[in-house]
Amino acid sequence: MALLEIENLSVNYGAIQAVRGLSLEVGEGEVVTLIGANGAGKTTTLRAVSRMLRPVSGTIRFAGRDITRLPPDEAVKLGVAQSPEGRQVLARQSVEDNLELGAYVRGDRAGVQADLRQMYERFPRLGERRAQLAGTLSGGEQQMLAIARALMSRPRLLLLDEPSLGLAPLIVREIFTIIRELNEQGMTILLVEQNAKLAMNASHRTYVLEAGQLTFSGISSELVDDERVLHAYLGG
Amino acid sequence: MEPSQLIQNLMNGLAIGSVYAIFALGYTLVFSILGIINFAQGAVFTLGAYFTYALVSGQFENNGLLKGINLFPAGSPFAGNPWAFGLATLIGAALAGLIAVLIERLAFRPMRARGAEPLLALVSSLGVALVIVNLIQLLVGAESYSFPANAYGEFRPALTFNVGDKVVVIRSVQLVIFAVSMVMLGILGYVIGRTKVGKALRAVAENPGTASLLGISVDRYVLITFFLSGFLGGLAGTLVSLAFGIGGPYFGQAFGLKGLAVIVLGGLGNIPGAVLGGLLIGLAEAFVPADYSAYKDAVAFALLFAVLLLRPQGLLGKAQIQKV
Amino acid sequence: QKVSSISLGVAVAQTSNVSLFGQEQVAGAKVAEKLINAAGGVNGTPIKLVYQDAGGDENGAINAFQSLINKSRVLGIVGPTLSQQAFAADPVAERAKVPVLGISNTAKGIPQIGTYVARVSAPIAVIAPAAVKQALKLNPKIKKVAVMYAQNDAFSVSETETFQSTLKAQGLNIVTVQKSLTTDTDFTTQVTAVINSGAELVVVSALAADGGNIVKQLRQFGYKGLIVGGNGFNTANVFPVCQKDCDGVLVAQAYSPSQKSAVNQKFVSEYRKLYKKDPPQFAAQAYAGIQVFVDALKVIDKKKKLSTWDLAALRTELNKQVLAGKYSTPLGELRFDKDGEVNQKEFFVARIKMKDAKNGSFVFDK
Amino acid sequence: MTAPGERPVVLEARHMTRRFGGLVAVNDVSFDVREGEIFGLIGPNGAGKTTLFNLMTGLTPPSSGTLTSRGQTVTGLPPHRVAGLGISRTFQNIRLFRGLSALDNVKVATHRQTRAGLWQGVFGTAQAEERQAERRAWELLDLVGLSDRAGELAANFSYGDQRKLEIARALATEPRILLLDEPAAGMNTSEKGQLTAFIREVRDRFDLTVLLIEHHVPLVMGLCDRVAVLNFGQLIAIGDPASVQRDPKVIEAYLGGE
Amino acid sequence: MNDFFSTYGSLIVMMVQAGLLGLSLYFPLQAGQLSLATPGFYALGGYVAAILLTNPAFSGLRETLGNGMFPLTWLVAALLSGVLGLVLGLPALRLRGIYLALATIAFVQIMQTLALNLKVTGGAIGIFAIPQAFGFERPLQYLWLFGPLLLLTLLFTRQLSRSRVGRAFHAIREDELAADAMGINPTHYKVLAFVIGAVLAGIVGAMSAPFLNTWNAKQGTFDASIAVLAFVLIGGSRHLWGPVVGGALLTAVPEVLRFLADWRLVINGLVLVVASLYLPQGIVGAFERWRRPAPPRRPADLPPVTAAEGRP
Ligand SMILES: Nc1ncnc2c1ncn2[C@@H]1O[C@H](COP(=O)(O)OP(=O)(O)OP(=O)(O)O)[C@@H](O)[C@H]1O
Ligand SMILES: Nc1ncnc2c1ncn2[C@@H]1O[C@H](COP(=O)(O)OP(=O)(O)OP(=O)(O)O)[C@@H](O)[C@H]1O
Ligand SMILES: CC(C)C[C@H](N)C(=O)O
Ligand SMILES: [Mg+2]
Ligand SMILES: [Mg+2]
Repeated sequence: MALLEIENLSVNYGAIQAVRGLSLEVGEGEVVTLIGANGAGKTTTLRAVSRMLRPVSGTIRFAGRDITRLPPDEAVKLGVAQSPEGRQVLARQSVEDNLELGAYVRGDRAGVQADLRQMYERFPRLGERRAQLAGTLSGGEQQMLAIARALMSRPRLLLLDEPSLGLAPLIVREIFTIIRELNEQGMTILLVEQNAKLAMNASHRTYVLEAGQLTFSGISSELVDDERVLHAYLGG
Repeated sequence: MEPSQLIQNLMNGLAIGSVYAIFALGYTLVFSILGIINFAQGAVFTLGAYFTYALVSGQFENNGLLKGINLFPAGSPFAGNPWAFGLATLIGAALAGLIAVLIERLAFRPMRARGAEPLLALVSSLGVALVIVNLIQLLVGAESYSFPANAYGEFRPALTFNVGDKVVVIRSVQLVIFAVSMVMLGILGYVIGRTKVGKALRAVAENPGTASLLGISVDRYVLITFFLSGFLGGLAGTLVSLAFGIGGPYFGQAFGLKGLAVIVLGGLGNIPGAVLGGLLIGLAEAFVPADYSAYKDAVAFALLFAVLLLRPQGLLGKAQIQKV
Repeated sequence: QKVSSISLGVAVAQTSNVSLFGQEQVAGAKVAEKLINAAGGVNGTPIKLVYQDAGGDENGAINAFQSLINKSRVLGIVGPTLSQQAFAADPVAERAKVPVLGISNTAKGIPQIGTYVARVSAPIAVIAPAAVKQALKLNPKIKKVAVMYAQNDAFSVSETETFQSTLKAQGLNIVTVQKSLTTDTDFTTQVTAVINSGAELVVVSALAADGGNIVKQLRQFGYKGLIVGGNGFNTANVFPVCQKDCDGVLVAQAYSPSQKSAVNQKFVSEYRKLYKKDPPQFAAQAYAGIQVFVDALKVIDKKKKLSTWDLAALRTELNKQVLAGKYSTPLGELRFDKDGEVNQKEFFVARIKMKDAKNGSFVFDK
Repeated sequence: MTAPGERPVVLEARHMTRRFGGLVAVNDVSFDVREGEIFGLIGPNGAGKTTLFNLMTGLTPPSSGTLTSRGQTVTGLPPHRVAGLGISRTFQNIRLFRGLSALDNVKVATHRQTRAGLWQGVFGTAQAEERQAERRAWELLDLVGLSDRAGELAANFSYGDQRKLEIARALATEPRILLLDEPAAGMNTSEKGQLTAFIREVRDRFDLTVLLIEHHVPLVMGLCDRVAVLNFGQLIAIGDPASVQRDPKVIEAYLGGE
Repeated sequence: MNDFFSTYGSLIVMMVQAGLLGLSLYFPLQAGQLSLATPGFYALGGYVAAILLTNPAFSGLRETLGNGMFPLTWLVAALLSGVLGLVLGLPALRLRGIYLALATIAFVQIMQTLALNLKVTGGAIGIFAIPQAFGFERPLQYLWLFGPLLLLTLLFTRQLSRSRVGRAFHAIREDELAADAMGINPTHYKVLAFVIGAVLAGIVGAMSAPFLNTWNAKQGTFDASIAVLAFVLIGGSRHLWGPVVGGALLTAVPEVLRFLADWRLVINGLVLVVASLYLPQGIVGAFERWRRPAPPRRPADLPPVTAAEGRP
C-alpha cells in the first residue's frame, strides 16, 4: 500500500479549476517528482495534500487513512510536513523560534534540540542568524529556513514546493544531497521542482502535470530522455 | 507640585491605570491573535461585573425581567468574607470568559471561515455589544447596582497617611485593584513570553495559515485566547465595579474606548505595552491639574496622538519589518 | 382627518444610558394611564398612551417624534428626556403644530422653542437656590464651597451656572470648580482637589451614576461636610451607587411624595402598589404631563365632542387650552405663562436617608 | 552600434554601504554600468544583492555611499522619485497589486507617463492620455503573454505568471534602467531559455539597460555582458562572464568546484 | 404616500446623510487608509454653520446675504475642513492600519473636548434655534440639499476611481511600497484622499446643522466613527455604492424595528452580526459576485504585439 494515495482529486479556486481529476501515488520510502509549466496545478496539489485547500472532489489517503477532510494541523500530527511555495516563514519570529515551532508536534525536547543543532550544521547560515527575525533574512536564507523547519517535525511524508527556488548553486546541491540522505533514512518525499533535471535525478518516479491534469508519468530515469519531457521542461 | 500632591496623584494614576491595563489586555490578546478589535470586550467587561453581582447578591431587585428571581433565597454563600467574594469574582470572570468563547464561536469563527476581511469583525462585535448591552437592560434594568457593603466583610474604605502636613488617601479598593492586576499581568506575561503555549500563540497571531501548517491547532488557540480575554475583561469589570459600582448596562463603553487608546499607545498586540500604556494613561489623567480636569480625556488622546507621531508603532510595539 | 382615538405620545429614553431616567418616566406615565382611565378617561373615553423610544441622542428623539406625530397621530407628546434632545425634536413638533410638554427638560430656553412647546418641569433656576439655602440653614458657618459638574451634559452645565450664581449671591466663596464627564467612573483627581481646597460644602451637578460615584468617592476620601446634589440626584438610582455614603445629601425637589393633595396621594399609593417604592420626581413629572393634557382635553371635549374634531385643529386647540388652564397635579398646582414655562407653587428640599446599603428615601425637612 | 566599452556610463555606484545592526549587508561597493548593458549580479544567498537593489531604488537608505545616474544623485531620493529618473524594478518576493486586475497592475505603473490631476480625471478631460495608457498596458501584457487574462486578479496567477506580470508592470514605467531580482525563479528550464531571449528583446526594443540578479548560472552567463559577484556584502569580482566564471574566488564562494 | 413621507421624511434624509458620511470615509479607504476622522469634520462643519447662522457677530452678514447664507456656510465648512484635513493628514498619514484609526479617533475626541469647553460652540448645551435652510417647512425638503450632494459625490467618486488618481489610490491600498516603487507618491495621494473625505464630511455637517435644529458636542463622537465604519463595511467597502447602501440601511433598520419596542436594539445588534457573517464583502459586494465585471476590452485598433520570440 502506498503511503500517499490521491484519487481523482479536483480543486477549484472559485470558478477556476486548478486541478482536475488527478490521481497519483507515493509509495513508502519513495521520492516522487511533480513537474509542469507555470499554473499547471503543482502547488495546488501539494496544498490539497497538506490540507491547506479543500478539494471539491476526490480522496486523499495517507497511510491508509482518508485525510481528505482533516484539518491541516491534524495532518501534521499524522506526519505530513510541507515546505510551502513563498516560504511563509514567520517573519516576526526569530530563526530559532521558527525552527522550534517546526517541531511543535513533537514531545521529545532532547531530540528537538539535537535536530536543531543538526540543522545549524547543514545550513551554517541559519546557525549564524539564529536570533535574527526571519522576516529580515534574504530570500535564499528564508528558503533554507522553510526547508529546515519542515524537517524539524520529522515527517513521514515531506512535501517540498520548489525547494531550490532562490538558492545559490552550492546550496541547491546541498538540498539535493539532503533529499537523498533523508530518503536513504526512509523518508518519503513528494517534490515539486522547476529544475526538472535535478529533481528527476533525485527521484524514483515523475508525474507530469498540464493544465490541472496528469498527462503522463513514469520512472524518472527513463523519462529524462523522453522527447516530451525533454522538449517542454528540460529546454532540450 | 507639593510632595503630598505628587504622591496622591501617583497613587490615583497607578490604580486607575492598572485597571485600564488589565482591561486592555483582553483587547490586545484578541488583536494579536486575530488582528481584530473586539468591540464586545466592553460588554464582556460589564457582564463580568453583573455575573459577580448575581453571585454575591443573588438577585436583581430593581427592574427588568429577572426581577423577583433569587438565586440564593437562604442568602448567598459568596458574600460576607473576602475569600468567598474572591471566589465569586473568579467565577464571574470565568463566566465572562465563556461568553467570550461563545462570541467567538457565533460571531467571529463563521466569518473567518468565509474569508471576510478582518475589519468586518469590528462590525460584528459591535453588533454583539449592542445585543449584550440591551439584553442586560431588558433583564435587569438600566439601574446601577453596587455590591452590598458587607459583600467582602468589613474593610476600612481608605488608608490615610501624612506627607508633610498634608494627608494622602488611598482607597482600599485601589490597592486591591492594583495588586490583582499586577498578579494577572505577571502570570500572563509569563505564559505568553516563556512557554510553548506562548510561542504557538505568537505563531497563530502572525499567520494562522502557516501555524496550522506546523501542526498548531488554530481554532484551539483562538478559543483559549478568547477565554483569557473574556476572563480578564470580566475580572476588570468586577474590580472596577467594586470601586465605583456597576453603572448600568453601558458601564463598559467608556472603558472600551480608553482600552483601545491604551493598547495602541503601548503597541498593538504587545503585552508589556498594554501594561505600560494603561499605567501611562492613568497617570497622565491623574496629573492633569485640577483646574483643567475638563481636558482630561483630551489629554489622554493628545498623549496618544503625540506618541504615535514620534513612534508610529506605539511605545513598545516593534516597527513593522518589511524585507523587500 | 377626524380624530379616531385619544392617543398621547410618550417619547422618552428607553434605551441608551439615559434610559435610567426614561424608565422612571415610563413608570409614571403607566400609572397615569391606569388611574386616568379608571376614572373614566376624558369624559368617558379612555386615553391611549403610545410609547416611542427616543434613545439618548437627537436623531432618536426626532424619529420618535415623527413617528408619534404622523404614524400614531397623537394629540400631544410628553418628552423627550434630555433638554439637548428637546432642542432638536421640539422644533419638529412645532412645525407640525403638535403640542409638546417637557416632563424633565430643565435647561434654559425650552419653552421658547415655540408656541407649541411647554413644560411641567420647573427650570433649574427656580429649584436650585432652595437647596443651597437649606444647606446654609443647617450650617450657617459655611464659607468655602466647591462646585463639581458633568461638563458634557447640557442640563448639568446650566444647572451649575445657576448654583454658582446663587452661591455668589449668598456671599459664599467658590474655592474650586471641578469638571467631569457623565461617562466617568473615577473621580479621584477631582475629589482630591476638592478636599485640598478645604471646602465646607460641595455642590454637585451630574447625572445619577456619576453623581453617586462622586459622593461616594468624596466620602471615602474623607470629606465630612455637606453635599448638595442637583436634579440628576432626583432618583432612587443614586442609592445603590453611593450606598450609605449617600446619607445626608441635600437635593432640591420639584416633587415630594408626602405632598398632601388627594391626586398625589392616589398617585403615590398606586405607584407603591406597582413598583414597591415611593415615586421619584421624574415619575411624578411624567404623570403630571399626561394629566395636564387630559385635563385640557376634558375642557375641550365639554365644548365640542373630541371625536368631531379635525386632528390638526384639535392639536392647536389642545395647545391653547394647555396654556390656559390651571392644574392640580401631584406636583401641586401648576399653571403656564404665555411661553409655556411652568409656574409651580411648591418646591422641596429632601435629604437622602439610607435605610440599608441599597434602600433609602428622600426625607423632606420642610 | 558603439562597442559596449565606449557607451556612456548610466549608473555610478560609489562606496555604497548598508548596515543592519552589526551586520554589513552591503560593504563599500563601487561599480559602473554602461548604457545598453545587461549587467548580472550574482553571489551566495545573503550576499547583499537584493539589498543593493533596494539601495539603488530608494527603498532602503544607504548607510553611506552614493549612486548617480547621468549626473543625477539617486541616493536620498524616495522611491517614486527614483522611478521618475527612469529606474524601475521587480521584486524578489513578488509584490503585485494583488487585488487589481493584471491590466490595472500594468496601467497603474504608467503613472509617471501621465499627468491628469484630480479634476481632469473627474471631468474626463484627459481622454487622450488615458487611451494611451490603456494601449500601452495591453501591449505590455501581449509582450509577456498574459493579455488573454487581462481582467483577472493578480492574486489568481500562479507564481511563475506573477513574475511575468511584474516585469510587464516594471516596463510600464518606461524605465531606461530595469532592475530584475531573480526573474527566472519559479520558471522551468525551457521557460528560462525563453526568458533569456525575452530580456534581450526588451532591452533592444526599449533601449534599456538591464541589471539582473539571478542564481541560474547558465542564464546569467549566456545573457549578461558583464557580471559582478558579491560575497558577504563585498564586490569580489567584476568582468565578462567567462573571466568571472573562472575566478577562483567566485568558484569558492558561489559556483562550487567540481 | 403623503403619510409615509411625513412619517419617514426625516428618516429618509438621515439615510441619505448617512450614505454621504459613509462616502466620506470611503475616500481614504480607497487609498487603504482606515481613517475614522469623518465625525470630527462633520462636527466641525456643523459648528461652522451653526455659528454663522446664529451668532450675533454675523447678524449683519445674514441680513445682507439672506438665503445666500446657507451656501456660504457650506463653503466655509468645506474650506476649514479641507485645511484642517491637510494639517492633520500630513503627519497622521504616516501611521498604518489601526494606528491611523486610533489617531483619527484621538482627533475626534480632542475636537469633542474643545467643543465642550469653548464659548463659541456653546459648551455642553451647544447651539440651538438654528434657522431652517431656505425656510424649509418639512424635513423631507432637506433632500433638496442632500440629494444633489449625494448624486454629485457619487458621480465624482465614479469618475475618480476610473482616473489616474483613482488608480493611484487603489495601488497604494494594495501595496504602498510597490506603488511607491512604480512612481506614485504615496503621501501625496493619501493626503489627497483624506482631504476629499474631510471636505465632504464638513459640507454634510454644515447642511445637517439646520436640519437637526441644534448642534452640540454629541454630534461627532467615537460612536459615530464606528457607526460610519459599519455603514461602509456592511454596504461593501470595495464599491462606491457600498457606503450609500450601508449607510441608508443601517440608519433605517432601528427605525423599521420600532414595532419591536424593547427588543428593538437587541435585534438591531443581531442584524449587524448576521449581516457581517453572511455578507463578508458587504451588500453591494454580494451583488457584485453575481454580476462578474465584464473582462476589459482590448482597444479595437490595437494590433496584437508580436510576441517576443522568446516570450517568458
Ligand atoms: N489563490 C488563487 N486564486 C485563484 N486562482 C488561483 C489561485 N492560486 C492559483 N490559482 C490558479 O490555479 C492554477 C494552478 O496554480 P498553481 O499555483 O497550483 O500552479 P503551479 O503549477 O504551482 O504553478 P507555478 O509553477 O507557477 O508555481 C493557475 O491557473 C492559477 O492561476
Ligand atoms: N532589515 C534587515 N535587518 C537585518 N538584516 C537584514 C535586513 N535585510 C537584509 N538583511 C541581511 O542582509 C543580508 C543581505 O540580504 P539580501 O537580501 O541583500 O541578500 P541577497 O544577496 O539578495 O540574498 P538571496 O540570494 O538569498 O536573495 C542577509 O544576510 C540578510 O539576512
Ligand atoms: C433626566 C434629567 C436629568 C434631564 C435634565 N433635567 C435635562 O433637562 O436635560
Ligand atoms: Mg507553484
Ligand atoms: Mg535577494
